[in-house]
Amino acid sequence: MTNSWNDIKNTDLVLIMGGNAAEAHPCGFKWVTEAKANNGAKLIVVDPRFTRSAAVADVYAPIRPGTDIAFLSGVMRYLLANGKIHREYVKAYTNATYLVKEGFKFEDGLFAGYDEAKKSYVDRSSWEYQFDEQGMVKADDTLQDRNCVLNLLKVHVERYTPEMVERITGTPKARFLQICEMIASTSTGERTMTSMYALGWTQHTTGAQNIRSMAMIQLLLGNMGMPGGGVNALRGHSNVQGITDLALLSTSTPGYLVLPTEKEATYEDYVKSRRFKPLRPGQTSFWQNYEKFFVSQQKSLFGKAATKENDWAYDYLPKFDVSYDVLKMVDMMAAGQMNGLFCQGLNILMAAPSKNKVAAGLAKLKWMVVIDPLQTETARFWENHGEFNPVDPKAIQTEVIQLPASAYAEEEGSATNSSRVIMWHWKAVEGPGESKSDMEIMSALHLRLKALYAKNGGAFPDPIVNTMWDYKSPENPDPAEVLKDINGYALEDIPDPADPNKVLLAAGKLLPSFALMRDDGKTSGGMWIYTGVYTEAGNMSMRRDASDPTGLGIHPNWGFAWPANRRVLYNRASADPDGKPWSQRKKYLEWNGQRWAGGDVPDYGPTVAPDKNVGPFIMNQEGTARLFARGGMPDGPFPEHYEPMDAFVANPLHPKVTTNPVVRVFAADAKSFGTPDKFPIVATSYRLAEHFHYWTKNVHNNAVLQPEMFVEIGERLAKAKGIANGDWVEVSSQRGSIKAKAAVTKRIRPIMVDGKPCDIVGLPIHFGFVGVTRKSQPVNTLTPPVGDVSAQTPEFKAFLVDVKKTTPPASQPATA
Amino acid sequence: MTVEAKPVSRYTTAARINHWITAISLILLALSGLALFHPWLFGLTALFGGGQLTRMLHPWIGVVLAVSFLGLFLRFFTLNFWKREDTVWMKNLGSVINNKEEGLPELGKYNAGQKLVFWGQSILILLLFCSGLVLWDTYFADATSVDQKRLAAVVHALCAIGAILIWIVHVYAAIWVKGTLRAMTRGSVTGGWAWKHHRKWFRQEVGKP
Amino acid sequence: MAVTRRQFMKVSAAGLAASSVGALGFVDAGEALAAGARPYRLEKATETRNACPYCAVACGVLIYSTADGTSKDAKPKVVHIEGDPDHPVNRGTLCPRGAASLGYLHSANRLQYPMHRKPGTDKFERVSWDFALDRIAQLMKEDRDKNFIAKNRDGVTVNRWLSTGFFGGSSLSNEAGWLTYKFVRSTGILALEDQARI
Amino acid sequence: MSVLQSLDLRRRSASPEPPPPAGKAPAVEVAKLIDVSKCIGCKACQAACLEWNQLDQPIGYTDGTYNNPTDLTPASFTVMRFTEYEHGDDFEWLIRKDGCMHCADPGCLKACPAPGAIVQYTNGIVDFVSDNCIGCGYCVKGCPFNIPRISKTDSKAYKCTLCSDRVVVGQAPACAKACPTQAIYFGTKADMTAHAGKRIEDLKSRGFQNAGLYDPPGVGGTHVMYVLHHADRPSLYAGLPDNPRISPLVGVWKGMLKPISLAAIAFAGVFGLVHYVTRGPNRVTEHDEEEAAALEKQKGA
Repeated sequence: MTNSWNDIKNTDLVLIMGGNAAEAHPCGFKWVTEAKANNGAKLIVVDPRFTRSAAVADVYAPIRPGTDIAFLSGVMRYLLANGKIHREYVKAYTNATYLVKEGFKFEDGLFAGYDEAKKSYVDRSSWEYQFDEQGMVKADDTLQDRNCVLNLLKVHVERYTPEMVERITGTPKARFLQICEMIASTSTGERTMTSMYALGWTQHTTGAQNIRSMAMIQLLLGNMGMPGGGVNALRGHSNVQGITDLALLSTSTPGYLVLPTEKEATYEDYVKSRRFKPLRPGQTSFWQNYEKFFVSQQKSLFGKAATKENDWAYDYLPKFDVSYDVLKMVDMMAAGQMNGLFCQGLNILMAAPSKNKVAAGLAKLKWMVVIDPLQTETARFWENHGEFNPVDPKAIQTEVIQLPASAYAEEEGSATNSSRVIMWHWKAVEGPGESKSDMEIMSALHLRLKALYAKNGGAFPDPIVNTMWDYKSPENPDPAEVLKDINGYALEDIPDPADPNKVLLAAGKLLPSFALMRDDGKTSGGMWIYTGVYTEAGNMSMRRDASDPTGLGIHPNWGFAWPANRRVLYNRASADPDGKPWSQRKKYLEWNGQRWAGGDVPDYGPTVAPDKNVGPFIMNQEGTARLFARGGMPDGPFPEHYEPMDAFVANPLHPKVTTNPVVRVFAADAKSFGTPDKFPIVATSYRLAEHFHYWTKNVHNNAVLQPEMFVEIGERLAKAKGIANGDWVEVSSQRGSIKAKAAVTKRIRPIMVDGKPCDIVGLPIHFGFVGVTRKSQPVNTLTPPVGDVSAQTPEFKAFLVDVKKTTPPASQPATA
Repeated sequence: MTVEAKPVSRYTTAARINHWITAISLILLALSGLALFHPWLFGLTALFGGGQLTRMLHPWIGVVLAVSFLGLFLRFFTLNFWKREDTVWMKNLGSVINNKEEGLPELGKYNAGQKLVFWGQSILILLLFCSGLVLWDTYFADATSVDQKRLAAVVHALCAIGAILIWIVHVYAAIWVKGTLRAMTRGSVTGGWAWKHHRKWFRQEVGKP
Repeated sequence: MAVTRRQFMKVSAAGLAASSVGALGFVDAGEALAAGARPYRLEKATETRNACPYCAVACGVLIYSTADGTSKDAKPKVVHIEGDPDHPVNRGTLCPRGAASLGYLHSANRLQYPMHRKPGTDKFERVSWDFALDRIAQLMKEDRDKNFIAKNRDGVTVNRWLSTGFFGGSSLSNEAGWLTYKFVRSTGILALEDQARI
Repeated sequence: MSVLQSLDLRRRSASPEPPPPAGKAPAVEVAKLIDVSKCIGCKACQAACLEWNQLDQPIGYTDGTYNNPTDLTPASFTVMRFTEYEHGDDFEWLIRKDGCMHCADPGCLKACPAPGAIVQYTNGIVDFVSDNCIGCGYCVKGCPFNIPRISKTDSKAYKCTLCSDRVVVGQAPACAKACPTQAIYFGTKADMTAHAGKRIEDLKSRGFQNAGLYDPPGVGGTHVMYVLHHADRPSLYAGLPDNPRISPLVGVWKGMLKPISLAAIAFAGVFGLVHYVTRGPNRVTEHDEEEAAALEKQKGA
């Protein structure tokens, strides 16, 4: 979230699209109801299904799964065509005026530089600004140049007329225009719109571009950095934010640093492309500090073994050739290229697409370790559960070790919520039986492996034996001590750069801010963005002062928000270039002559005066936000509508390039995609309010509230297929088939797509063959093994299926 | 010394057992039913071991009554058909009540009052049984709608009161008309009693071998 | 942090704070209990502040635990979980998952002991922690020593281990996450993922 | 002690009216306000209710709707009822939390024959006291909202208690506390009515011209009230009664029938007594015996 849960109460308009906040995040959705009840806000819900969020919406629009970019590009076209953009904001705070290289073009569904053979934009050189002699970006403040970003954008979205939007998305034109008008009403500084999305946007081959589209709309409207504005990702797991920050991700290191690639043979290779010099005069370009963050992290990881001489133990880090993300891992397992696997609280058999492929992969492993508080399908993938998991245990040679982990109530520590607020939780009781905390388990494994390597040697033992684990009790470290390790220390006295005789921070002290991090080995810090969470003043994540002096829902002394306890990102943009709030109604930060004043920590130099013309988007080299993404996205600097891999129609915009041209399809999966002649129905998967992923199917009362798998089918389709409510139906895709009970509903409304009726079915993801709910074949049996081109998030939200009436599963009675 | 007639057999042992089962269950039903009918009488549940047991036992006793009464009904219904003399008897009911029985027609085994008791209880017990089933939630809660149950409750209560009133008449008559009770205890009545109250029947009985 | 039991009456509605509901106030529980038909069942419970384990709203929860019986060494047990009314995001509210989260802690499907499934068998067998941990360390070392890639085809030092993967949890604490990162990355595993993408 | 937290009795089933508590301020009535227009049907209230009351509701099956459990049960004091309401091009998903309404004039209490099995506190809460319940199911017949359920295991009636145990110590009912969107409010009835007014104003401004408060006068008002977008048609919401009142049959049954019946029985008894005293027993005379003997002789001869 760029803003926070509480901040939603400040909004005037909520757009829930690509998510279902009421259902997946009811307590966060509270702030939508607050905005509605106390701020007169309106709620728009755009979703293939009339969801529980839609139940309390002012306006609902149906949409075909996987067509959000078409809808959002249509909104951009509407805003640009009708002059409904926040012109001053757009000019000052985005790259709208910047000139793009002449060679940039978009034709027949492809941007410049596409390599057909490699299925990739190998040459992205034209996706770049024009630079002057000083290396600064050229701009046209009059917005007349046809190559300026705003004009290129206008041309790009021109094709997304309301008629075209209706043709692609199935959203009735009148409803679409009504929504455009409502969105346009927030293009003044007086009113803001907030966008709430989740997996409904990310789980597509165009996932990242879905979100970019919304970010662009919010920039055009001037809603970024504003109270009640922003683009707000509603994250899933309780600490998925923290774990993402901590980079349990194949190509990252903590704090949004990146692992080196094998093209970066030396440390110098690695850092030279990450010095991020400003591209406009006087800009902050905060990533210039990259090296400080990286070196401090290496000191936390490897301690004294990381020295200037060995390039801060650069070679201790693995270098990647390709991304070893979830989909790649599953593909490798299925190809027999993996021997061992750990599943720590992640039920991969349910969570990755194409369950049959995952199961085949698990069966090819030599060993698997499952660390979990609960029984999972993954741990028991080898167990025969009749029709629900028809396997022969004798044929599966995988050795499986299950380690019992304790749960949240049985351990203490911090977690980071979707608003980026780090909060401490305290232990209530001991875990059951012999369960141990994840910290204890990780410590035990590390220390045993370390001892083996120390004693017997082996392949490159250095990083293992040198990993810092000097906690007071290494077998079971105190969480507070580990949080301090993440926060970072001054390893030596840190001199004041302005006065070498002055010491800013004495050796051994906790760092109060990442501003003190150094690239000379004088500081440690596992993750720079969390620095400040544990200072000499104490553990900030334990703070429980709920006061909110401004009434804007900032709660500055509750926990600690990264970075630097900032609650709304880009908040400098809430004031105009002169430092005055865009409107008194939306006052958040203002320049008081000496400094930036307000209830939040400025996302900006706190004493940098407005006349310095420093842009509010300080992480970017330009200081402005990017309507044009430069080379940052693999599938183009502007979003473009591509059909899901299971394409229901040929792309109406460019039938020759129907699906995303840079999508990664593994050789083994070439035949894994369905076509509408065999699978004429569009399916989407989703979550229910009553369940959380694959956990709560183990919880009695949640099973009471939703006991059994079903498939939501619109009345038109049900009638055509002779399916009545409660009938058993078989849902099949190119990847496999499952059985589910029919839930015939008016909430999936018939739509027309490119001149043909489009039926949609919805499948909840929660049910499996382990748990106290009724057994079911996992829904991911049906989903395609392909991911977003940017983030490799699987395309769970749009795929093709067929449904037909069938008999109940053998071991399940037809009715109660 | 007056000459006394031999006692006349009025009820077989089986009939008497049948009657007394019916009588006892009816009394128990009345007590338990009234206990649940009016809060003043809730204390009667103590006789049955408390409210829960009262609630549980009442319908089962009802089943006993229904079966038992069916026995009585089959035994006696042919004797309870209405006759012309019953109409005459009814017209002289005032005299009957005033113990002035001169000039009444000779009667068979039952007089009109007894017949009315018989048919009244037959109808009411049938209604009580049916409405009781509707109210017997332990087994039949889902068989009927709440509105049907409400109607059944009213019918059950009304019929029960009717049955209790008839029962009072029945019992009082047995107390009032001396010599009656022994028909149900010893199974026989005196000849005089038979002569006085059911002369036609007496004539038939005397004529038997 | 266990704090003493405290009674509150925050309906938690920001808009309703000024109404008399907020003034319901505290009450002498003893008196109330004497009068009440139903005893308030958290009277002797210990309250611990925690966060709901499920989604990233991270609602504050109050975990009520109590020792069974009066024995001093009886193991405390969680008896109830409710929203933390002081928490600025959830204000004491919980969704159906959070409200029922006691059932997660007490689920019959909680793992209690290390278990081992030998290849080709159809059951898990209970093993000791020492057996399990040693076995895992041994399996890791065998595979790593055999398949570790120190240099790629171009001779660049890459120091990676690709034949073992690690799916990390996304409901771990940050501290557990950092230890996981340290443990996994130090081995050279590149295939390290969590729930963020899926 | 706050007056809201009073558990003084106003009424007790099958019992005379208790006297007003001496020396105490008049009770303030509480109410739960369910704002249907804010309800997202997430069932947090159901979960919180199951948890707080430690109910053991068995796991069922899906019936192809979101209604689970499909009905109230002895172990589910509240359920969400989902209605798909299509009108013209528009569609609404009406979601109503069903459960005890805590009527000011409770039909269950009126019907209950067991003294003290159902009580009404002065704050308006209608509560079932299991110890006194005999499981007769009369409350089911008395209730105009079809709420109480009889347990098959212990044959006692169960329904929402409005968390009287929480209210008495100053806490909101579990459902109200949990409700993520504050579609469930709890407070004094006066405050809840006033708050409903504001909500109705907001709904009218959003085009729901018939928005209104459901506090049906037929049962004397309720201590659980609804804000409805279509207050002109409560029955749209999964059959919420348009004009609930205690069934006239129950009125007859639990009203005049009781005194009339007892009077009739008493009258019959008294009549018999008077008759016996004034008219005396009907005895067989010696003459009758002689006649009988004569006849016997004649026949026997």
